[in-house]
Amino acid sequence: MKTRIGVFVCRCGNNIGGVIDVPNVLEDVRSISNVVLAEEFMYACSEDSLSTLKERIKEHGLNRVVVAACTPRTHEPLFKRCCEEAGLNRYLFEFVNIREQCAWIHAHEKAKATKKAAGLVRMGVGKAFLLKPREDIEIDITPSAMIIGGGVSGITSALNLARQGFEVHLVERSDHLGGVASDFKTWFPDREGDRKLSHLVRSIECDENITVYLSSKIKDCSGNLGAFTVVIQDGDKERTVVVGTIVIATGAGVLKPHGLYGYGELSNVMTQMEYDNLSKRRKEKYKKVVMINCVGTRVTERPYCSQVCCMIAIKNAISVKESNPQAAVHILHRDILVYGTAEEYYRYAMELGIGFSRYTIEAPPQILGEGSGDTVRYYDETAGKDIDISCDLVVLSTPLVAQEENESMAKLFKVPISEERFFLEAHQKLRPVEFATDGIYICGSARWPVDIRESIAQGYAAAAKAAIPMHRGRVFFEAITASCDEKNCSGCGSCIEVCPYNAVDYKDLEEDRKVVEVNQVKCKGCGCCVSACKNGAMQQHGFSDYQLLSMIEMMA
Amino acid sequence: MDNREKGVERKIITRDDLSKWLEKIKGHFDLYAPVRSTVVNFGKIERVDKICLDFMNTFLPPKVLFFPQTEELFSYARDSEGIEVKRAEDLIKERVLFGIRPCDARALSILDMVFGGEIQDSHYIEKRRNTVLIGIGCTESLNTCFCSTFGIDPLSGEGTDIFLIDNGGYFTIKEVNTQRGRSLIDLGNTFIKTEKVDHREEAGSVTVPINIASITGNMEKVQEDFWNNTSDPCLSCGICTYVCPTCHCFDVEDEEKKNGGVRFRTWDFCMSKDFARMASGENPRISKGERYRHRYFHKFDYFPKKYAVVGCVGCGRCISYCPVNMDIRKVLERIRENIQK
Amino acid sequence: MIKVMLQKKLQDRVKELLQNGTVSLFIGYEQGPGFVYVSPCFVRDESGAERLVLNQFCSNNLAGYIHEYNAYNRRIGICVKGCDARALVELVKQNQITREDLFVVGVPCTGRIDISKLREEYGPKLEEIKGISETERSFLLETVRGTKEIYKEKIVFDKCLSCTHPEGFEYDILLDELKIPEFGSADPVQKRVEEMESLSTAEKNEVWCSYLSQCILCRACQKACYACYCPECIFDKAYPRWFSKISTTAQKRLYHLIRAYHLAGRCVDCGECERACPAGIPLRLLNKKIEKETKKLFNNREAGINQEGVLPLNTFDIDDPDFFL
Amino acid sequence: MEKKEQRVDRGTEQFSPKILVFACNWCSYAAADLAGVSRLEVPSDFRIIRVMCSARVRPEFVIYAFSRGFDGVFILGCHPGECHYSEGNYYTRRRVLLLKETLQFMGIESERFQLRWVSASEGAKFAGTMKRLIEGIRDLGPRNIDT
Repeated sequence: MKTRIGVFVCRCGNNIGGVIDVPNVLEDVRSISNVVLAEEFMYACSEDSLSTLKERIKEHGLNRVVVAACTPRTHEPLFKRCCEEAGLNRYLFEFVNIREQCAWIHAHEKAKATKKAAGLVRMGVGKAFLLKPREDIEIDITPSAMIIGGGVSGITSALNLARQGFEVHLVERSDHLGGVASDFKTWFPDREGDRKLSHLVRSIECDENITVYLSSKIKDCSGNLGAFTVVIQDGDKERTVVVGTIVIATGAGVLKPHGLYGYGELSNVMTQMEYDNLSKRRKEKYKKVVMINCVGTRVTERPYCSQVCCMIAIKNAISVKESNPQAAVHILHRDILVYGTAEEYYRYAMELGIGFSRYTIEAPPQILGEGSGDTVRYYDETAGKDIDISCDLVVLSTPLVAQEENESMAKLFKVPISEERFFLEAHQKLRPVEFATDGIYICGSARWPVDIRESIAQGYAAAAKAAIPMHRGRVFFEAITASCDEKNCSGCGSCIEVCPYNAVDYKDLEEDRKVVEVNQVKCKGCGCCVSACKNGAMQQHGFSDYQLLSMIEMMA
Repeated sequence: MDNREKGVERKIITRDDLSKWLEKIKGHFDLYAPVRSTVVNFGKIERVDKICLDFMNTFLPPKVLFFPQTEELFSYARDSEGIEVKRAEDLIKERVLFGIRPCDARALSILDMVFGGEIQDSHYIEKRRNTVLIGIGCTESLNTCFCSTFGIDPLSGEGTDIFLIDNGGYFTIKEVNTQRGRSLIDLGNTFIKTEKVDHREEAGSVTVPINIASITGNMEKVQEDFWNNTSDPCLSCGICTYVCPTCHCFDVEDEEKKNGGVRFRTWDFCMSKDFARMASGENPRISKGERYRHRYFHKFDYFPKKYAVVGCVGCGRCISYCPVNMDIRKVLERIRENIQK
Repeated sequence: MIKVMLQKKLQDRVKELLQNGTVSLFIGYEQGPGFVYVSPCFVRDESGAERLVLNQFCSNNLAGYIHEYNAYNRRIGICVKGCDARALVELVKQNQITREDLFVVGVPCTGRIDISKLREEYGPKLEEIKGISETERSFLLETVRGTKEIYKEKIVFDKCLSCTHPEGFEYDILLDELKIPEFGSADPVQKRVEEMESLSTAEKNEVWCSYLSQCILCRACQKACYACYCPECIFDKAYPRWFSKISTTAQKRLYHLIRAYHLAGRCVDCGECERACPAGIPLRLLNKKIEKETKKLFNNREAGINQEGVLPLNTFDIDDPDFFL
Repeated sequence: MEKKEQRVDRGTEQFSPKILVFACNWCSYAAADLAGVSRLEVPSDFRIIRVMCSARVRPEFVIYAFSRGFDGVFILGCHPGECHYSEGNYYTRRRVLLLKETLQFMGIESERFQLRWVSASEGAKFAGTMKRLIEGIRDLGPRNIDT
């Protein structure tokens, strides 16, 4: 059957269309043999474009489809499904990235961007021509989940999954559940705390679907969605469990601002968390409290806003003021970030008489005093002069920071982390609690500093996402595995040596010749073995030598 | 031994004058002559003093100049209107090939039958027509030479336009066979003298002929396993074919470029496993023995049947360059023995 | 005439091996087109054993034939010099043959004669040479014009000057004690590699272009190599077409680069590629360069020396050099 | 039959090299996307081929690309230890290093063939790296493909 390729170029409104001369690209593409149709869409991912696409496939008898639009990392599944709905095997679809990797990065040279886009589409066509139909690889899923981190987010996830009937393994490195939240006296915004947390912890302890591993760490993880093999280490003991999905809820740490504002040197300078913990254990009556926000954050080495500290400061300021209305409470800040309903509490704090003053990063406040701080001096921009506030307590609002273990965890689970060392989800908007790696999910402050409300919401979200494949009971993997052409295999065994998954092994042929065979379930499609094979007997589906060479050839 | 006749009147040119003559020729024609690098080969001459005169024979035969290893046949361009084909430009400027040996001159006449017979191969013919051949006789031979087997006289200029014989300090102009040759001689009039010289008329060492009379026409009688056993040491490389002055098989390949491409023909060799492989994957000559048999049949059976001439000229290149020292003479002898059995 | 005795010994042993069915094929050497030209010889029955010769001209590495004949023969007998045994070690390591399928006859070697060097030393009329014997330092060539003595190190192959044998390789028979010959000078190829390295990139390019201009893509270098055993070579594939016969410098460079790269860690430095090349291209240069780099960068040992170990590109070290990043 | 292609931009007189980039799906391809999302400016002289892991890039691709007249070939992969497939990039590192040396030995500047680690979050690093590497190729000038 003749190969009939249809090419569809998306304008993505002005995103692509504003830089790339789409008709020009189409004109160029039409001259390639086997391209029977080249069309443009305003938004290829819109509902009506997709139905047009389906019609075109049927109408023109297309047996290969190339869509040039955004990045395959987000939209490829959508178009693949669309092809499938039109009766075309999903593997006969090829995605070309002309938005992120062309229009957006080359917006400054439009003519060249157009030329490049045409070239990229050519490459896509070159590969599409050689695509072969495949079926997804099906794997059964173990109906159990592992939650790493026993904070609020992890507990929420664990409870939720357990209540859906899944076996849950909850691993916590400390000796108690609750995480950072257990340090707080009250939670924002309703300022209840303890009670709720102990309720959650009790629920965990009572749930027979949940096994809790305290003082434990993850030592090793292998496998994939459906069957991860995780080794849990508790002191000298090691336990291996097989789970279908994993939720990372390791939370964040709190910055201890040593060297800043006399922290660690002056006895009455502490962090918000330490104050919260202190006030939880005993009633302190401070009369003159100064809080300094943005300590160690929004600075060069930590440029992000931790998002929760302003609210914690306000919460604690209110609780000081409420327990002792005579107390003078001052919050020195750079900007106040209280989004959503928290704004109410900000107003309430002002009504209570809590002072809010802005300081600048160029002239940060100074704490004066020996042994303990008695005065905070800051430069007031409005007044245009230094102002002294006397104090008997200085509370520093420090940001949540990524856990030190994140780097080693990222390596263990093969998931990415951001420059700030927080875990990086698959897509901030489209796949917020998932990783690009199937079967591993993320929630809470491990992803980004969030307050308890969001931690809980994300805990639910991650649980819901993790439950989807487990409810289905089976998962389909993209069949981009490697396989060996027995006829050409020399049996040298290079592929066996390089395979990270032990997926390749010898197989005896009748004619007294040794060749190799790839276990399609174990193979994860990295292609290490393909590059090690000298004569190309080993090939990776969807990334074969022929396909990639054809792309190079189309570019040359 | 001394075979020189005393005092015969001959046209001669001294070594120094030869350079001057060639320099003059170079002014009118593209000049090709043997040049030495890692090996001696025919090359286009930019400087006459680069010409190598003390060579036995070149590594690659002169066929490279008429039937190059890679030759563009045509190029094509595709646009939305259709496909436009452009024939490769052929040699227009006339050229002179200096230093061809008698065996190679015979080989060219064999190639003429192939490319200029029933099917006229314009690429070859054009080049052939525009090339004047200056031959040099062999006063010495290599132990691999066996041209006399095929009735080739190492001191005869058959098939050349001009034929010289190297006499050490000077060259004798033994033959001027064509009008084109005469006009080249005219260019060198001032350098060519007629003198009474001691003239050498025979090769210094005569090449040893082998008896092939009973072979051609009887090849079919050779048993199959003879070929399998004889071909054992063969590595299936392409050396013997590529250095053979009469081998002329080629493959046609397209080099695709953006919206078009070029069609080339390239030398191919019958000892290659893929030589006879068809598009379907079927391969009639899958074993080395079958391929080896084909190679000998082509030269000593198909050729005589079709063109009434053996497709070998006894230049001995395939013997000298074979990495496993296979000897065509030895094989022919064994074939004869096998036929007689 | 120790050599003649060895030759006779070899013939007798091979006769025996074929007679009692130990091997069904024996690969050795026989006389080619002249005394100094030796061809590989395939002996299938006892009567053929008489064709076998053994002298200082027997230079081919016969291990290259094993993959081709392995499938059709129960057990192959093969005659190897110490250096060729390295190829056998590698073939076993690379799973191309099991040691039990081979019957290895080790033959002593005091350096093999490089015909092109001999031609320079002796002159072109090599057919005059009718016999050879040797002393400690020289080869004595018996010619029609009497005996001529030539120092060994002047005419042996470059590779012989730095002879290396595999460690602990078990021969089935040793015709005589295997000794590593010693010569006064070292293998010049190391120096040539260094000379090449010292050139600028443009100069290197120029040198290679001049070499490549002589290359006729006959691929004898590949066919002569013991390590070329893939059922279908990447260069022969029609789909995808990595390589075409179009003889441009670019194609030739691609061919030689890929060939050398595929040999990384597998080249036993038998020099067959260079010996086979009809155009006289110094191919060992490239192989040696790669061997040198794998040694320097990845601490890899030369191929074929020990029977354990993984190819350098099939493994890694977390602390591999990353200066180039 | 082989001519040096004129690839000089008439307007700016700047040489536009032909560069092939292999980027691994998990890190550097995502970084390229991020560079786009962040609207960073990158010179347009390269084309990316997405592979699942940098270890999928067989060295023969690089050699092939050079034989087809590319001026540069870059491979981008995950940082050591961060490979989605645990160890693919370690193999890549070895292969690249050896090939770089071999190319250099055969007269192809090893600077034309580069390996860099770019993680998914390093959009800016992607842009900066590409800019620098492409600049490097521009400085080297076009490759004469018939030599």
